[in-house]
Amino acid sequence: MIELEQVAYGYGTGTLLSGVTMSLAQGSFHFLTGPSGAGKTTLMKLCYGELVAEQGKVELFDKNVSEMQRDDVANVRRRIGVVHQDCQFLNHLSLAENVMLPLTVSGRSLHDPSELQELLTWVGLDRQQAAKPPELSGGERQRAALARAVIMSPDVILADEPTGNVDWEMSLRLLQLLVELNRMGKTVMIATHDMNLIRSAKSQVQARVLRISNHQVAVAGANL
Amino acid sequence: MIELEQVAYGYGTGTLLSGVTMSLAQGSFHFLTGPSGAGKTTLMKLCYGELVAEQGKVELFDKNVSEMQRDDVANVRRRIGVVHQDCQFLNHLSLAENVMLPLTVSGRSLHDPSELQELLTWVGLDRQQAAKPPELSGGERQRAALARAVIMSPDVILADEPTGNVDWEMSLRLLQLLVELNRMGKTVMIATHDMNLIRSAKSQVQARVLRISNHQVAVAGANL
Amino acid sequence: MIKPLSKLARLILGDAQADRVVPPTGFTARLTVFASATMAFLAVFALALSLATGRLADRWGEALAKSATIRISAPVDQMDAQILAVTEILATTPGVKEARPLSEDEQRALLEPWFGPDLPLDRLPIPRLVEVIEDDEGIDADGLRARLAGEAPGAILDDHARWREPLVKSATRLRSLGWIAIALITTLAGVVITLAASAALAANEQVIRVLRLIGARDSYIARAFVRRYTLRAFGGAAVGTVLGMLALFLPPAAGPEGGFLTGLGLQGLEWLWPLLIPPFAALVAFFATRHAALSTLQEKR
Amino acid sequence: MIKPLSKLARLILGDAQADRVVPPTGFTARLTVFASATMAFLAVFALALSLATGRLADRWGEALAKSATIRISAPVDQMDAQILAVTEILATTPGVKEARPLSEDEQRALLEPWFGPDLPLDRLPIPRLVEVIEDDEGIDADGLRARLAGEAPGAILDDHARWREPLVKSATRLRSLGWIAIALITTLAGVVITLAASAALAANEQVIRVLRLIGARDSYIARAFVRRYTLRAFGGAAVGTVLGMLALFLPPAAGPEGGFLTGLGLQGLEWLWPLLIPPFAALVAFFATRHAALSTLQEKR
Ligand SMILES: Nc1ncnc2c1ncn2[C@@H]1O[C@H](COP(=O)(O)OP(=O)(O)OP(=O)(O)O)[C@@H](O)[C@H]1O
Ligand SMILES: Nc1ncnc2c1ncn2[C@@H]1O[C@H](COP(=O)(O)OP(=O)(O)OP(=O)(O)O)[C@@H](O)[C@H]1O
Ligand SMILES: [Mg+2]
Ligand SMILES: [Mg+2]
Repeated sequence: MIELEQVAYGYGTGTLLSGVTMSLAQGSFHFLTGPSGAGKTTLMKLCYGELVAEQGKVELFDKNVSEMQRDDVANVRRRIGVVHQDCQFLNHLSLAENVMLPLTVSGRSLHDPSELQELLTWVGLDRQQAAKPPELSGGERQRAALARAVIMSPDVILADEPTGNVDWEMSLRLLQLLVELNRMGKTVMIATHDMNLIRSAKSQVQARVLRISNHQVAVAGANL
Repeated sequence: MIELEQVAYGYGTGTLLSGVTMSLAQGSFHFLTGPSGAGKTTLMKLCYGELVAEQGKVELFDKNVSEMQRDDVANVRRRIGVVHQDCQFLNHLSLAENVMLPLTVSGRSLHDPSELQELLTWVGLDRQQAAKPPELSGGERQRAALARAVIMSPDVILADEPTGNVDWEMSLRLLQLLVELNRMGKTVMIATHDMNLIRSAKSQVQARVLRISNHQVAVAGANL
Repeated sequence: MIKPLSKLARLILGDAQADRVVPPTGFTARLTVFASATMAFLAVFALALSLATGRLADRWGEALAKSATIRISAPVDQMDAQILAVTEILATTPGVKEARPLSEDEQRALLEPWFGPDLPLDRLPIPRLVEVIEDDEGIDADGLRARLAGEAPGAILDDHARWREPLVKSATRLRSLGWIAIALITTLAGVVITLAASAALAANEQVIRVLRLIGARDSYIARAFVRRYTLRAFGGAAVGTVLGMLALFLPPAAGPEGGFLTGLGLQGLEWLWPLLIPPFAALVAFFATRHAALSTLQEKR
Repeated sequence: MIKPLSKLARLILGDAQADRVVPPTGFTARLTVFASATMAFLAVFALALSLATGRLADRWGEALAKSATIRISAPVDQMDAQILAVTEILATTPGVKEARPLSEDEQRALLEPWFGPDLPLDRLPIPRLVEVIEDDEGIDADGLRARLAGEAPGAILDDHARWREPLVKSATRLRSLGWIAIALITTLAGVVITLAASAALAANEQVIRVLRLIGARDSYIARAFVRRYTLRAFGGAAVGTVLGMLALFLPPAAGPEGGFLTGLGLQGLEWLWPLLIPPFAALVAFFATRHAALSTLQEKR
């Protein structure tokens, strides 16, 4: 689904990633770790086409990102649900409207309107539906971001630090949602610092752990 | 230093906190936990005067918040360093300028300019000094927020989820900084979901853990 | 040009669903509305000024342009015959609406400033004057002169050309003043509306970024913004236009200025002209927002 | 009023250190600068219009207001004596700058439109005219009439009041047109600058919030913003003023309008008037930003 080949990237201030080769196969479950500032968010941005590799090739759904038209990028994003690290919402819309936004902009709607309720209940936000994003707590915003990423049942889910601000019970609940989606065939990648979360996931699905160090992405062994 | 007496607060949508009595004595070290959305951030805001209690009394440095003039509030804030959950920066200033901002607005400067370097090095941001906040990674912003909170050596440090986006090693480093400041007599309160962090701190200082549940703040026992 | 215009039509009619994604209130909205309103208000005044000065110029120009005088010098006994001859010639001259010999009283009044009221007109061998009012086509002065020379040798045509000149010049100046004002205001209105729309859009960069990130196509985002800001500019300009038109109705202030304010008003069908202002503002906002939206989008992937 | 004004002085001079906390560029800055520039540009034109129409009105008014005619009717043999008497009276009349009997040629030219060039003036018992040019103070018409009645009974003073009236009315209209334009532009300029500053400040709500949270006092925050926006408004208005003044210099377009554009320009010391525009804009921005900053702050704790 997502293939990186010898990719290099830097923000003009030096190399951040180089020679990164990585492949997220359909139905796979990956974690992405590495120290703060290593480039996890940067790698995610390469995976949904917000950044374009300086060297090498990034293929999303078998299409080369650097050759995509702008509308192609938009179309690809409809198949990739992203939890951004700095949850990006429209502050003038309610939480429910924000969660529904990916459907709204692609002119679709839910087959079954109760799905929204179900999802919001799962992430514990059913009572906050009408609240505007600035009125939510940090953890509530993070959960809303996850709900928005999965609402249109995308083929790939990229979650950047989705549990940084929520308690352990809620983390497990969110993880369970992603594991469930993975079981239904979705590809999942989670960037996180939380080793306990990774351990907990490993007991439920076959998860690979990628670690960024020294500008490279490597598969971490059993020893986390 | 900070005293709450029978404090109640709600955002108009029902009670969030009620009958909260709490006292942060000088030189004490507190953790604040509770599920996401319990009101940790709200309690913090009461402690630095951004919110005013609906009932009860909040005293900061022996002054009642509800009777304070606006300039008194400003003065009190110069003695309280806050790490906000959604790190608030001025995007047009560099990281170093942002960290120095509390000194700038109170017309002061560092006794020893190398202190800034030392602090930035400790939180691992010496190379990012000139970067603007939007160019920082999530964890880098959080570390910058902590640096800003401690730069003017405040009497009280309130840190709201200061380690949500940083790796474990860095978390320990940041904790160590706060522990060090506490040993120098500063009062510290940290809101966090990270039980490992609390455990790790307990081995270093005498830390009390406050837990918000059922609109109340209670001291958690040995069993976290 | 044609493609965007047909889009403009689609825009105003439909796709309100996309509307929600654009922040509905806030200062960017107020700014666009207010800038359009201000500029429309000024434009109404410029229009009124330009039309009023045009009218004034016309009045001054016409007052003399459409009249002429024929001066008949003749011995007293031939005078009446000559007057008759001239009147007959004028009756068959195309372009003459009315011709009338001035009475002695009128002639005395004309001369009074120079000679006082006691001028013994009847005893003077002074020429008699025939006043000619032209119709819209006007007379052929040279042809008339030739005919008069043949049939009434004592009659001389004075078409006031010499007297008219400075007044016509003044009138032209006034009229061009009106046009300069309207050109200036229109240009500045366009610039201000463009700037307000671009500024408003810049403030919504975050919204554009979020929409783009969750898979909205450029056309969707641009349309949502363009629709909103076009309608805002239209609405603001409509309000400004109405206020401007009301201001032209205002009871004139005391003093001699009152008379002028009345003169500044619009008359009859002229009241239709300001109605062009809101569509013009909308058109400017349409192109400005479209350009701003598409170029903001180009910076994002 | 006095307190803020003394603050204004302090503001422009010092405290640049606080300046850094206000975002230096971005669309809010551009907006304030551009709004001020536009309004200053329009104000220069309004000013030029108002001064030019004032001048025009003065010229028209003066042309007749400062002159009068004395008509002397007398038997031919007494005429010269009467003229002499009148000239002597006028020589001792305060307010008279110059008095001069019209020559026969001049008098003939005056009468030509009505009587043709062949008027036998010398054979006619028509009155002679003395042209009186008044100085700035003007003459006391009634007093002069009384003296004339006593010393030169055939002389009648005509101070042109009846002829002057319509021209003075036109001139007054024109002048009031200038004042209406300047009042309108000034008001709108104030409103637009106020709005731009408030809008810009609203966009910086986040900055204000952060500053307040880290312990900045209200006065510090307000001063930083007020200083920045006052200087921006001043700078923008200065640019607009200069552009406006340059536009008045522009080579006139071909055609009769050229003459008008020249007439619209400023003359001599009038060029100093537009220099008041930038300080005025700064003053408006000062109060507008101050009010906006303090009320934005009131919402935060
Ligand atoms: N827009 C940018 N311009 C310049 N440098 C940037 C930009 N974004 C990120 N960086 C730098 O690139 C490095 C990697 O950033 P990135 O956000 O990918 O880190 P991360 O691994 O996600 O870190 P964290 O765990 O703290 O979120 C950081 O040092 C950051 O300062
Ligand atoms: N400005 C606001 N207006 C209305 N409701 C608010 C506002 N801010 C917070 N809330 C609500 O109050 C509750 C507590 O919020 P708060 O931010 O204090 O939680 P928290 O304990 O810090 O949670 P987290 O761990 O997720 O940060 C939440 O349910 C939130 O939706
Ligand atoms: Mg990151
Ligand atoms: Mg919180």
